[in-house]
Amino acid sequence: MSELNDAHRSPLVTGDKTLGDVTRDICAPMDARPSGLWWAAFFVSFVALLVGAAAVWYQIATGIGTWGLNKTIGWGFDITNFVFWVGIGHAGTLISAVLFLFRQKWRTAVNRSAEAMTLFAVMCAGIFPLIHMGRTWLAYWMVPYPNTRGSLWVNFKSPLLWDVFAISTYLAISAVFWYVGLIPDLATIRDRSQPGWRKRITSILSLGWDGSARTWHRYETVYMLLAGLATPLVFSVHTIVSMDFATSVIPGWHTTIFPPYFVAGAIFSGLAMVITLMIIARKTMHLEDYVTMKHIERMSLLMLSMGCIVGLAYGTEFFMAAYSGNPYEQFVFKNRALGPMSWAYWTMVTCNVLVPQLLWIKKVRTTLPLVFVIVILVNVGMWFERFVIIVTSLHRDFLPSSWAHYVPTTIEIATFVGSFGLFFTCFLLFCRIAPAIAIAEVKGAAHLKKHASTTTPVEEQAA
Amino acid sequence: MHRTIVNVILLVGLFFGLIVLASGMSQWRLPDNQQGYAPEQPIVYSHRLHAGELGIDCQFCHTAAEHGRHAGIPSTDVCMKCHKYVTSSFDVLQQEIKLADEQKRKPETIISDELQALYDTLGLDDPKGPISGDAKSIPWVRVHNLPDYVYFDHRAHVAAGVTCQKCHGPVESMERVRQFESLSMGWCVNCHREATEEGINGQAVNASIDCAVCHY
Amino acid sequence: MVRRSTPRSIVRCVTIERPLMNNESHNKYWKSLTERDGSSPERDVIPQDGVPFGISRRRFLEAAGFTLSLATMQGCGRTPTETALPFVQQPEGVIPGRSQTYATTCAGCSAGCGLLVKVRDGRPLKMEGMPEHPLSHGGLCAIGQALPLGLYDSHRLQHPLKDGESTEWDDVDQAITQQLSEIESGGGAVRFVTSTVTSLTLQASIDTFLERFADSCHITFDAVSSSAILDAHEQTHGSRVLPRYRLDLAHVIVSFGADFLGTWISPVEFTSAWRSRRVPTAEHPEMSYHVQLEGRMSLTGSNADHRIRLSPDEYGVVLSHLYAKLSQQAGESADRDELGAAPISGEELTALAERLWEARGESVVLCDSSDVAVQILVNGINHLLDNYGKTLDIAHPSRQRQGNDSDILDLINELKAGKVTALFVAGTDLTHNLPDRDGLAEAIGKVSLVVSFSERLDDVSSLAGFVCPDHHPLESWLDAEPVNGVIGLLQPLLAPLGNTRSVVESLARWSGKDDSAYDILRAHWEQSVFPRAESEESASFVSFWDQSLHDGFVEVAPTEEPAGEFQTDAVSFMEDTPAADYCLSLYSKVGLTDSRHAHNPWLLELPDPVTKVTWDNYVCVSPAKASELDLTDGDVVRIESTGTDVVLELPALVQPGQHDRVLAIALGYGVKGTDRFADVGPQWLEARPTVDPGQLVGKNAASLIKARDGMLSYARGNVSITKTGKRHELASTQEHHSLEVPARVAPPGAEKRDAVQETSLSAFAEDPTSGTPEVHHFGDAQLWPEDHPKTGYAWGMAIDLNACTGCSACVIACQSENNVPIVGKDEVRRQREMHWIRLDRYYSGEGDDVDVSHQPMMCQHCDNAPCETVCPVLATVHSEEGLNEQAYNRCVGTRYCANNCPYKVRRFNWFEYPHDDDLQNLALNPDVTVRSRGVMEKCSMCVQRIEEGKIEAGRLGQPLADGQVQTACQQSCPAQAIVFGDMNDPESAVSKALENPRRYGVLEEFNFRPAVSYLRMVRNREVDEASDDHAHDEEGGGHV
Amino acid sequence: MSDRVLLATFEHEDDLLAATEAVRRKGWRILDAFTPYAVHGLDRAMGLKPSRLTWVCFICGMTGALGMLWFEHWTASITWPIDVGGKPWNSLPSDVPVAFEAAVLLAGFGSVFALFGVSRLWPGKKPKVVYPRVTDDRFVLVIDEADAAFDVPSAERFLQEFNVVETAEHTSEEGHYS
Repeated sequence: MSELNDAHRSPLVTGDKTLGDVTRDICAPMDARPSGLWWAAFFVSFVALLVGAAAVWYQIATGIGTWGLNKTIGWGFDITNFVFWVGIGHAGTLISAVLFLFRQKWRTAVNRSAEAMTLFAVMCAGIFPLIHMGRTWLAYWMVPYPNTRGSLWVNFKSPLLWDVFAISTYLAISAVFWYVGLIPDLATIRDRSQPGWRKRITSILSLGWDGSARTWHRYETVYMLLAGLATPLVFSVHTIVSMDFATSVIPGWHTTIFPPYFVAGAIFSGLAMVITLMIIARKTMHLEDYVTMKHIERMSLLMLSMGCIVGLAYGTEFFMAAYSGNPYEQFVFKNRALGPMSWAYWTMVTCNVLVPQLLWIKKVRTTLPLVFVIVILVNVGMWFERFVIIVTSLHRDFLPSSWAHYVPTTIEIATFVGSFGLFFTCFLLFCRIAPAIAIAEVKGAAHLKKHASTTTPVEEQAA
Repeated sequence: MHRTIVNVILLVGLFFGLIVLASGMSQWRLPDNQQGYAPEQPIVYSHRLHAGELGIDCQFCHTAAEHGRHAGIPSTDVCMKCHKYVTSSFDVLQQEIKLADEQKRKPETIISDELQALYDTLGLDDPKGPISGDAKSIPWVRVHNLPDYVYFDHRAHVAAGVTCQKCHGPVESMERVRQFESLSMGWCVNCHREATEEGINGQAVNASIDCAVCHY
Repeated sequence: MVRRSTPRSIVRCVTIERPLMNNESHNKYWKSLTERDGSSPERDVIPQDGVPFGISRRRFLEAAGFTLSLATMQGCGRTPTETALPFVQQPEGVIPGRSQTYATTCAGCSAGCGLLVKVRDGRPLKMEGMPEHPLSHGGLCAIGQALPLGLYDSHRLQHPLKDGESTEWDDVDQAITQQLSEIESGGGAVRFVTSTVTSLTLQASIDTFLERFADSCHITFDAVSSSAILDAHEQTHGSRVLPRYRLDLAHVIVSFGADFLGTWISPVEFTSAWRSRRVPTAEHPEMSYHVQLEGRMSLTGSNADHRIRLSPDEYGVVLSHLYAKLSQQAGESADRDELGAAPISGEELTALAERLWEARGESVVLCDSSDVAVQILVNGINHLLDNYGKTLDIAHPSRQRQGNDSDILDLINELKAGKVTALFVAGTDLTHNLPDRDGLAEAIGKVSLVVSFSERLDDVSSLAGFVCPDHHPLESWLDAEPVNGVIGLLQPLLAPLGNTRSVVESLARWSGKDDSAYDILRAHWEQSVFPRAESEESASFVSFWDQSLHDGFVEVAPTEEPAGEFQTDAVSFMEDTPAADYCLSLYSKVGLTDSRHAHNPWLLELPDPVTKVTWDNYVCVSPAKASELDLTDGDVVRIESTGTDVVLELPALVQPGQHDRVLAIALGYGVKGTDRFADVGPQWLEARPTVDPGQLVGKNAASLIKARDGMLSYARGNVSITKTGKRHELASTQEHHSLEVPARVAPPGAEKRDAVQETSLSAFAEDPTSGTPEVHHFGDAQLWPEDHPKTGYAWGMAIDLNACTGCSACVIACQSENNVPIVGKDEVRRQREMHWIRLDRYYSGEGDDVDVSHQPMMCQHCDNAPCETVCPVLATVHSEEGLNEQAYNRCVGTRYCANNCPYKVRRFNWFEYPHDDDLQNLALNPDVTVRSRGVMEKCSMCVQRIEEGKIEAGRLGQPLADGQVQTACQQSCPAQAIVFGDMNDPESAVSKALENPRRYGVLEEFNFRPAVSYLRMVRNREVDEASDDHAHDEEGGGHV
Repeated sequence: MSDRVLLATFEHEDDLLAATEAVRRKGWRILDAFTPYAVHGLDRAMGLKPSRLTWVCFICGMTGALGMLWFEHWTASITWPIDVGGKPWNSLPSDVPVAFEAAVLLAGFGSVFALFGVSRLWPGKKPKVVYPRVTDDRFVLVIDEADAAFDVPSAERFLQEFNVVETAEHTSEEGHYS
């Protein structure tokens, strides 16, 4: 059936590779010394990480007052960044799990790095709810543990608590999903590398994998199960994140459309980020044969559709407001488009709805630089979407007397930059120490030419 | 073969380890739990003697417990109500008087060390003398000390008929006062729950467990 | 982490074990019984060591119990050792941790309101109004509320100063007595300047002190004087008196610029009197009619039924016209042809005149002009209206303003001529409050003996050879007769914190007597007050004294005042002077008045009731003028007094409702030493100082006061204003000033929010529920009533918007009761002020004549509270008694609750707000946790008072009576606008208020079920006049 | 039983699949096969029964969901009912999200650890590599030499037609091949 699938499609892996080639090509970046480009990238992102760390330290030591928040606007950059990163985290699982369920073989090119990206993005996301607390050091009070307070548990009615569970579950499951997928490849690396630290580490992490068909059989089942679990999880997580707002009373937050709207947005931004990374990885790590234009195009189309859904959501919000007859609701949306923060709103609309429409044109979605520009813009736009929802709704709510304005401080900006630092530092390291593409899956999915492979390194040693 | 033996040994070891751990945990106290705290006091004052043997009522000295939030540490002149005359333990005084009769002389005042300490802080040469204005106060060490954000009011509890011992334990049997209960929030709350359910010596009470009862 | 709140723990431990003073001195504060042994409070408390503050503070801490041992507890190990120092001898009646209330008299200003002081273990903590008091009727203004911070002020002088060096009283006394005796023998002019002295005893001792000298006189100088009124009465009635205005008897009040609800003479007294006629009921839809003609937008103007914008320099003309019209009504002939055109329309004048004439004998015309001629016209009008003896009482006149401008101007001339040998200054910062400061300072330099009694090193004290610091009013024995026949007593509530001495005592020393203030006071009462006693039960002086001391005041027979017949010929019409380009009006800010309280951070951070600006004074400019000069809030402008070199640079503030020719600047700012507030509030990377380097809090505008023909005039022409291009950002607590949402984003049909609902009297008369906006109510059904039955108490509050004047006394009352921190200008600028109760001020209406409404807004304690649902850790939940509880120690600070609060009344501790001033920390209320960084806080409906009330009732086995528990804001509201109580008790005041047809709840339609209700505002108007104030009107966009 | 096994190494998954089919039809006992990636259809060729791990997943998930639901109900309305914004003590809707997350968490971890358990995978386990390139590009079929009829040369000959790369005989330790 996989034949049927691929018969009338351009090959997933180009440049007639044998199984051995696949192994060698994908492991090449790990064997080779990092390129200057890598070092540069790593340096930049690590510096950013340090800046962020300093900002966070200062903020925790001094107080939330070091952020531009006030009595009216209790959330600004912090939760905006949180939602932004969670959103990005979504595409990873989506690509690897959902596409897996739909037997979309082309996913094999990207799923490994997409999963890794999920992991790192969720890490970045997790930081913000933590540090946004006035008393971070008491964050553990969010966990319902037996205590000497009588016992005083937690408030399961609070969406924020749902968040805690959703995010941590999501992080854990994605990690497991990623690791399970990695095991056979670790075994491959183990067997092809000379005795040394890498062999030692991989032989521990590969759990003594020996490629037995019986294990493969069970493995497939479990992988399928995980995919099945992860898929609803992806949707649940952003649904719950959206409930932070949807269940509140603030006009502009209190909207039933949020769950689907947020999920679509999340996938949208996630895809954008995946493409961004893949384009970079493809260039820097010479994986053109594995990440083909076909992949890029497929994902661009997916992104285009998501962009349209998001656009629809924006429109619907206004319709709902107008239709509801709720003056506060109507005001908030009018204020979004025309009020003091309209610039943010229009940035969002431009980047998320207008720009992606270019992808209808095949020429555009097959020219890498253009695609790259577009995905970057989408990333920006999706950040602004969260900013608009959070800040513009808060800054003008029910009583005009308490209307306020919001300007981020250097500390906030530094923290935001730091989160990118963390993300890219992790990702660059990942590219170095783990196969960026799922070797076993590519082998399984791609149809390779039948001929004896040239000798592999292992044999050379033997000889 | 030998591996299984090793495993068995390991398991047994683990099992005993757990038992030891469990028994140890009962001794553990969470941070800020001062249960059993019994600091040394500047004057060796025995509640066992006064409240226990002599059966002096708690509120004879801790007068404020009934009227105020704080039971209060009695002002030093309260001690002098008795210790103007009682300068040492009863039998020591008796002996002196007997001796004095035999020797046909006025019995001289014998002062025990603890009481001497009391008189010294008050700057008294003669126990019967008046207390001077600039007498120093005794730096007692606090035993029961709730966090700053907890408001406990003795009035309410005394009025409701809660016995002192309910929270302070058998003080009348303590040589040196120690914190008897954990005084943790859970401990308070549970007592309030019980009180509301069962009432206090027959009387129904509403011991609320609203936050604002203690925290404001 | 709340454990880290040492300040409170300091204070709390103080309360546990030990009051401030040792027990002997304690007796001094004891009520009559123990006081008879009458040794002076000071004697055994004044530290004898000469070292300035260090020692006495150490004494303080020592006295304050185990502060230090507690501070070491910071590290908070397993078993922190805390020592507890009991009394050596228990003072009678003192129960650890329980507060006693003492009756005394407020000396915040000369109004002399009754004061109840809560003293906790020897520390005065909370100032409350005295309900029985005949003037204040239980009200107390912001200044009175803020007294504790003035008391616990580390900048008060701790020792007398001789040539700037702190020294001992003996040296000072010796030196001064020697010089005095020289003057006595050698002759020389002795001048004694004080602010208005309402104290009989002080007056007496000043007189006796001055007797010795051939050439001596006592000059009364008020920073903001009403001299003109007194002078006017001298001319019209032959006696220089200030009438007692009986607004409670006035049905029509016409005020020319007199801010009688805010700062004028006796605001608290006037507010409660004014309020007594402002509450229409369905049965009797009547209320007084209040017209305000003024240049700037004053608090009083913002509460007027009809407000006419009139520049102060036009009062005379308008009054002349009014006088003419009324004399016509009265049938007296007054030839009008000598009158120029009136700056206000004839119809308005006629309407005004008619209103007044109808209410003859029940009306009053007030004016704050410092122009005698104008005041004479006012007297004339009041005479025509036959108000004297009714709404104006000159038989029992007020003593609250006695300042005499011509005297002080003469003194200045004397000083400049070097004719003065000895100058004594008490109760006023002479040089700060007068124009030409430097010239005056130089002149004072010529005086050989300058003695200041100032509490702190203010401007004049820095020029004085001797500074003999007076006690803080809460430390001293004194009395006050604000109104002839009402005498209040001041008793010390704690031993003096420093080595200070009351003025009467100092004067006695220098006259060779060494009586204590207590003796002097008592003696004076025995011989001159006791004889006036009317009540027969006080047969003996002792019982009279004890009773008065217990009550805090006594009503005695008034002394006869020679009030002559009205001299009509004194009245002369005023010419319509050619209008100057600008009229500068210098006013005193509500909650600050003169420089006296400029060191009180509570008051400095109190938003101005109208402008909502904190920590600064500024030039108010009308919107039209602002656009003409291209000014926005914060643009620094230069005010020049033409013809002189007096220049003042201040930020501008656009003030709706202000007269276009008027510029208004608040006095009492730019006080020496206020640079101390530079780093008040949190210090961090982007923090900006509250006071710019080298600057003070605001600028002193006294230099612009114009002295002309024996008058200090606070409204003047000959000024020019120019834009400098510099900016000085103002910290305002409100960004948007209208209930109307900005036009371009206003959804049709909902241009105006109905948080404040109002109606007109005529509409109200027809339909008491008029003014209710048409909103779609979603019903107020409880979905799960059985889950949360409120069977016991159900605490609730009702606020009458018709009574509330916006005076902001409640804000400080709450701040003092609930340990609300001072955050500093930068934090306010960042919209992070911490006040639990916020006074929302909204402008409404079109064009230049705007209406103002004030709305106190605090936690509404919603039964369906949105904040509670979203807290992940159950830090804010609902109590069985309907309170929205906030457990600080549980809060982790997600701020989700604040976001989800529709009223935005939650306050977050963005930083660890500084509490490092050990002395100031003694003002903290031990019954309330001091919140640490990162926790949310908000109005608790004074739950500590509720608990105290319930517990005490339980102890006494009595039910908790209605009104037994009063919230801080309610207790001292001068307008009694706030009612609090148990909504489950049908008889309670609050339940009654809830049945009022004017009742409504803010954002009720969302079914939050707030426990706080508001009573709709009624303006005494015809319907059409108020039409544009109705909710849901179509013309929106009047965003000012 | 005998402890000798025959290892047949292939270069392509199709050969392996065919060989497996044939060998099984011949009635020889296939002990296991080793492949660098999951070869589709191999389980059918080897005649493996569908895995029961799905049940583990289901049970864990249920435990998570029900357990959490009960816990939420217990804390919110039994041990300490607290009035939160006038909401009912026990409001099921607000319990759903957390319950769902708990279900997913338990199900996920449950099945993964079950997999490690039944497949005997643990950190640091010494892998038995039947053929060096089996995790790279070689496919190995392991046939039991149990029954008497089995003789190696004929078997090798038989496998030739599935272009086997090489064959080898091994002596397996006890229970080595499951």
